[in-house]
Amino acid sequence: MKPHGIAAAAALSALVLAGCGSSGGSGGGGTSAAAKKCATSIGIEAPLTGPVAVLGQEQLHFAELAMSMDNTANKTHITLVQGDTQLNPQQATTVTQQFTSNNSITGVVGPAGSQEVEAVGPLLARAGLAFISGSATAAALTTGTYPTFFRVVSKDSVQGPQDANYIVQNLHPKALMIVDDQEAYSTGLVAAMLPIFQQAGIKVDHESVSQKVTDFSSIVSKVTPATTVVVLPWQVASNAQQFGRDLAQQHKSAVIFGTDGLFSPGTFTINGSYVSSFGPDITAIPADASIAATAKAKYGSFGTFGPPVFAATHVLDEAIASVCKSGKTPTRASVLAAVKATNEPTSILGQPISFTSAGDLNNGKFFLFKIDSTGKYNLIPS
Amino acid sequence: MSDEALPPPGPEHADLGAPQLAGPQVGADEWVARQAQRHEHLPSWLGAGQRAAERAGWWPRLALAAVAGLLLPVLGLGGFQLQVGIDALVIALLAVGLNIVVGSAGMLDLGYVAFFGFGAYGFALLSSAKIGTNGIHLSSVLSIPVVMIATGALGLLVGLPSRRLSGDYLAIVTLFFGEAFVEFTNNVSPGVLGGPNGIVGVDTIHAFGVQVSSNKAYYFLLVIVLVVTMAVLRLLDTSRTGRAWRAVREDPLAAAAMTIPVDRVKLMAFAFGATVAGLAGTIFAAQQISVFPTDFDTPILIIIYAGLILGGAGSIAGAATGALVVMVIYDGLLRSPTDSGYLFYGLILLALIAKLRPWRRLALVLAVTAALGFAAHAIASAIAASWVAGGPQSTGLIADALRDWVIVPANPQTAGNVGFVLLVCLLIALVQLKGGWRTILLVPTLYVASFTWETVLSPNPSVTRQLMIGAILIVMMNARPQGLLGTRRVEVAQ
Amino acid sequence: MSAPGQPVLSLSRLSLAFGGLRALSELDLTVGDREIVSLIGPNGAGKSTVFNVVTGIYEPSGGDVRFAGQSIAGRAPHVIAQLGIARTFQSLRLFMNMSVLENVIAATYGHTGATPPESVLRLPRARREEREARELAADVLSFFGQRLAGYRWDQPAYSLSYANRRRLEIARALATRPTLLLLDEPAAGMNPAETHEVTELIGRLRDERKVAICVIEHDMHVVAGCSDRVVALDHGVKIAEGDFDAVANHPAVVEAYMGRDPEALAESG
Amino acid sequence: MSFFFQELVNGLTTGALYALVALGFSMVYGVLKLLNFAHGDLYMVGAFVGYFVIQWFGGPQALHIPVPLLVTIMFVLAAVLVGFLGVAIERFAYRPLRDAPRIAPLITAIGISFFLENAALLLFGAQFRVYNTPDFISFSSGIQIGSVSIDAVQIMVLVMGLLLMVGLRLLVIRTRLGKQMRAVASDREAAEMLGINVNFTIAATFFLGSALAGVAGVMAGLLFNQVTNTIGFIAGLKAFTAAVVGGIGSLPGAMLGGLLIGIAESFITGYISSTYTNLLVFCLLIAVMLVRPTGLLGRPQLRKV
Repeated sequence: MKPHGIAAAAALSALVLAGCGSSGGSGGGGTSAAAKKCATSIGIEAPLTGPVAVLGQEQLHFAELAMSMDNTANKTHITLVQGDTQLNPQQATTVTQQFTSNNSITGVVGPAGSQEVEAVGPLLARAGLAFISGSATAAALTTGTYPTFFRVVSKDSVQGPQDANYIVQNLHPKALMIVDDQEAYSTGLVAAMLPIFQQAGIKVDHESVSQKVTDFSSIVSKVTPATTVVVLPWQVASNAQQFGRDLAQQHKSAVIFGTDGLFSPGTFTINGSYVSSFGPDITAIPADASIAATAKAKYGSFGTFGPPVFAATHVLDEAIASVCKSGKTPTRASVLAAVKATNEPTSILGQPISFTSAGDLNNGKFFLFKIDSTGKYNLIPS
Repeated sequence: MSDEALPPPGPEHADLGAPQLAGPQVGADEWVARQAQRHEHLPSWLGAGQRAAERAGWWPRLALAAVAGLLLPVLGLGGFQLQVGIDALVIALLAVGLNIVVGSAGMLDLGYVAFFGFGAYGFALLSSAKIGTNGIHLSSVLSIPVVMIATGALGLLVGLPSRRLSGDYLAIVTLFFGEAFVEFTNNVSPGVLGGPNGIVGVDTIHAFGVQVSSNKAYYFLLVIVLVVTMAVLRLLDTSRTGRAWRAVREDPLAAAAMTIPVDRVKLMAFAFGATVAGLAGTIFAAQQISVFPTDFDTPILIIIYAGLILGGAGSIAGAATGALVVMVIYDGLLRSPTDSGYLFYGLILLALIAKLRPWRRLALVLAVTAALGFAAHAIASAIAASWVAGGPQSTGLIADALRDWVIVPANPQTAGNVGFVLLVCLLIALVQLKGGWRTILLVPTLYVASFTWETVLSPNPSVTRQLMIGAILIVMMNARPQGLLGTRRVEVAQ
Repeated sequence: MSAPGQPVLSLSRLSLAFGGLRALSELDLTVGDREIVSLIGPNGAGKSTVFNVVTGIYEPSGGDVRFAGQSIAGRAPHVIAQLGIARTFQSLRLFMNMSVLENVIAATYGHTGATPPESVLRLPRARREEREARELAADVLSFFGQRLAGYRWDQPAYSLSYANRRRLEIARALATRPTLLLLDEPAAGMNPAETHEVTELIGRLRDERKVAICVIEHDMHVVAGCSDRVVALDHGVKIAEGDFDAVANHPAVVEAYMGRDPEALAESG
Repeated sequence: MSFFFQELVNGLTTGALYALVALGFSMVYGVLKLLNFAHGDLYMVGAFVGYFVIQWFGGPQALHIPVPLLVTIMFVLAAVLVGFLGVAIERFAYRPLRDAPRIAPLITAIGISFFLENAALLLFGAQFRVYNTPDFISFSSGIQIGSVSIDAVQIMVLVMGLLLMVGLRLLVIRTRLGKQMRAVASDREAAEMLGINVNFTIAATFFLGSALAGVAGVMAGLLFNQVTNTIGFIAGLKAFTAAVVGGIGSLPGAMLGGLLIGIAESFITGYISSTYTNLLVFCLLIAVMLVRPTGLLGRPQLRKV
């Protein structure tokens, strides 16, 4: 009892101590010094822990990668501030408050999820902070509601129909199964695809399974012989791999058609599957080879969530650098303006990057791959 | 559950929680003596404070806390801190509500967060464009009470099983209910509930043309709501209703034999708890101007329970304090690497001061640790520069202090991982060992701790955040199982 | 002697069966107004079961329980308690973590009616009831003299000694304003002096609190000392009834204790 | 009809896995009355151990030891390591709380769960580690009845699940340790007075329970091919559910509960819709609990007065 009382008291006073620390801790970063050294910070909002940490960590790694490369290239001193959202809007709100009240932060990468963007959009708009997402694809986000929002990926309302039409025209299924993973990203795509399938008179079996579930045998059993295509608009590639394994194990011949998240050479390797991705296979782009190599060496295998965030971070880096070059100190306003004016002739995504007034990526390309028996991703020329 | 299950009578038994007294003691005198002694084991200033607080009675204390809370923003609490404050206050409100069911009536309700969600969704539906052509934007003076009553009714419904189920069986059923709620909002009628996209564009709290929109406003609102709720619940707790709740917690069968309608009393507890959660939900939805299924998933429930039990289930003040502490640590300090650095080293130091006596030994340990550090650093740098190329990862004062002390290799990740595992093993060993060995082992442990922090923990703030909160929960529960402000209880297996 | 006036409690052909086991069969028993009836019998004779049926914990499988003229068989325990039957438990069942005072006041729930809003706003009715409850508590606690004196009121029940826990249970039972008091082994775990005290206490309860009392007790001194009438049970059947000496010497009773299982007596000392 | 049987097989397999996790959970509960929410994370650790064993012996494509041997090593190593981890946790975090209010260890367990989950994230990273079971246990090694296919791993899970349950039951009923466990479970103080080493017994229980979690983790790895630091949470939840629905503390109950949940899930998915699987399963289980308030095989709490 005796020490315990004290221990508790100790803990509490430690809080106070830390609290005092906080006042000095945050907000510093000195914009005064920035003029000379071009020192400022970028915040990243991603699910760094929790059920989809696999996405968040990959995004973080590529952001760090882009930042270090750009810092050396542009002689800037930009630092990255982590904000863990666990793909949860409430946490995203808290993180966003942390960023907006930290004066040294002049731009934000993320958040990852569309529902998070909806939660934090107003806050960032009020703070005049530019934020660029590498994975929020809901169509509703770029209707002008969030003036400081940008994304380096296309929206569901473009990708969905495009994929659906390809399936209808090239794979001619009589019946197909489409499985969403109960996340905003997935349900959005499904909503965009369904009408087209129904129009084409295809019998659609719409299933839905939580991202956390890894047992698909009972859904796979529902794949009828007539069902020749299974559409998986998922975020977790290894889940799709397991789905494919279950198909094989139950001797089902249906072809998997996946979207962005499934693009993951080495993880998703089901022979004959299709993957439509907003990111290219950066390992196949000569210009990106070095990046890919570095990433692989530093963080191991990666999927399709890293490169877009790399691009997003790069856009912010360049914006800040340009502000510095013009002799001004990077402020939120100036960075925002510079991001709006972004015009990258080329990028890690294998296409030029510039934004519409609503913040969408101009003529965002899609890349469709077919996986062969060796697990290699072959680009299907569109 | 016959006689041997009962705790043995007073003199032998009353030492639960309180320290053993030297010399023979009997009956009441012993109890009285122990009450007096409760203060003596605290440092004088703390003891004095505690005595003063106890003399003051509950409402001056509450009022004082309220004033302090209201003053904080004036003293320049803003932006992020304000947001953390709001989150913390919401959780505190929930913890206080949960305390009715868990603390007073002694039922394990693992579906509580669903009432929070129900309140939030209820408010969102009543104050957004979701229902009807252009929505019903009901005035908050109406919508909030309506939602609260509805949530209370739901509480009654969910409480019904408590008439047949008890203990962990009730817990699991309520847990199912909570999970079912998330599944429901996520999958059922996306047209209205929005599925994973939730409901956006919720009105802020508005009545008679007055809009509560700024975070400061919500902070003040929440402080007031929390304090009022606590006062109300305190008054209720000291009334016949509160006594009935506790009687049912202690022994339902005896309670029934003493004219207490057990089932009705349990249902009341559920209803009151739910109502408070509903209230919290409305404010949450209005402040976030949006609601999503993930806002009401298990992690929130865990935080609420952590707060309640850390503070001391059964004590209203405890519930609120615990929730505030947990949230300030988890949502505030641990989010910033700098602050969590201060927290990390601060906690270690204070734990040492608290646990390590006499002072000579403490000084010795610190000195030896310091020496060890500088020596190790010198040797390492002598062997190869790359071994110390990294430099401390944490920022601010700490970094400067530790520059020539802690070894940080050029590529810290792997070394850090090893250090981390080693640290955990050392800590477990520390618990096992006794006396002198423990003191000796303390030195390397301290150094490894610092090493691990500087190499891997500090550079991965978001992972470290989760690790730290986990560790803090474990340590705090071990230090004070009855919670910060809770009183130790005897538990009779019924 | 016989019960003055019409009986407070009367069990007629009361039966209770757990599956195959017949815990009580065809039991007739009456407790007259302000009468003290003792239930004796070897362990497992069904004495506590009688209490549990009367207080509504078990529902009888046959027969009837009439209290103050109305049938209470199958009523909920708290209703029966409100009608005026209070009890103590063989295995003490206090509200261990509540203070002595709270233990007693909690038992006034059934006779108070302040709704939560009233209590929170401390409206007149709530205030009045609280005041009355405190007075009642002080009254019933004072019944035990120094044993449960004021300075003990704020101690948690678990800090009390066995004897005091038994006293507190009786005090708590009295706070329900009973007309019939069921005491289940009030002297268990007490030393001779305390046991003697209990014997007097039971008498005083009847005289000063004006209640009828039915007491289960193994200690024959207590039984002899306080009973107007003694009823002996064995295997759920009434085997003897009358004043103490008659019952104590009744062959069936002797056989019940001695004959079959000698250790029964040893246990029941 | 074959569809029915296919779904049945799926359900049984998943159920058997749930049951395995639930067994350990229920065991610990039986002795300590402790809801060990960290149980699922022990399962996660077990799965990682299995993964690293595969890597150690050359990875799924290029194994340089026979598969049966590999699998055995995986199970044994996982069981032992996780078992000791469990013992350490008990000593470190739970023992000091033995006489604390029952709800205090709950928070400690949650703290441990946080800690393990994120320690794994720190040490092993977030990306999914893939077993690639089919590369060394081919589907053809399974059985094919009509259009119903049961692969080797599924069979193994079912069989081992049963064996372990029977084994445990025997251990609890027959062996000395089992007797001590039951003694401690029914009344710790009394057991101590009878000279039973309570600490040892509890430690042993934790070892067995955690070892089971470790084995279940390897199973999951073989069955679902992938491991990450977050698989523990769901598993823990299912274990808790299965254990309580089956009648907490009862080993056959845990088994039954696990199978029930597994089959319910697969049939609801198969015949109604995967969208509502969880929702309906929860409703079903609530119904079960209302009908049998102490679980399927749980002894009704007798209320002696």
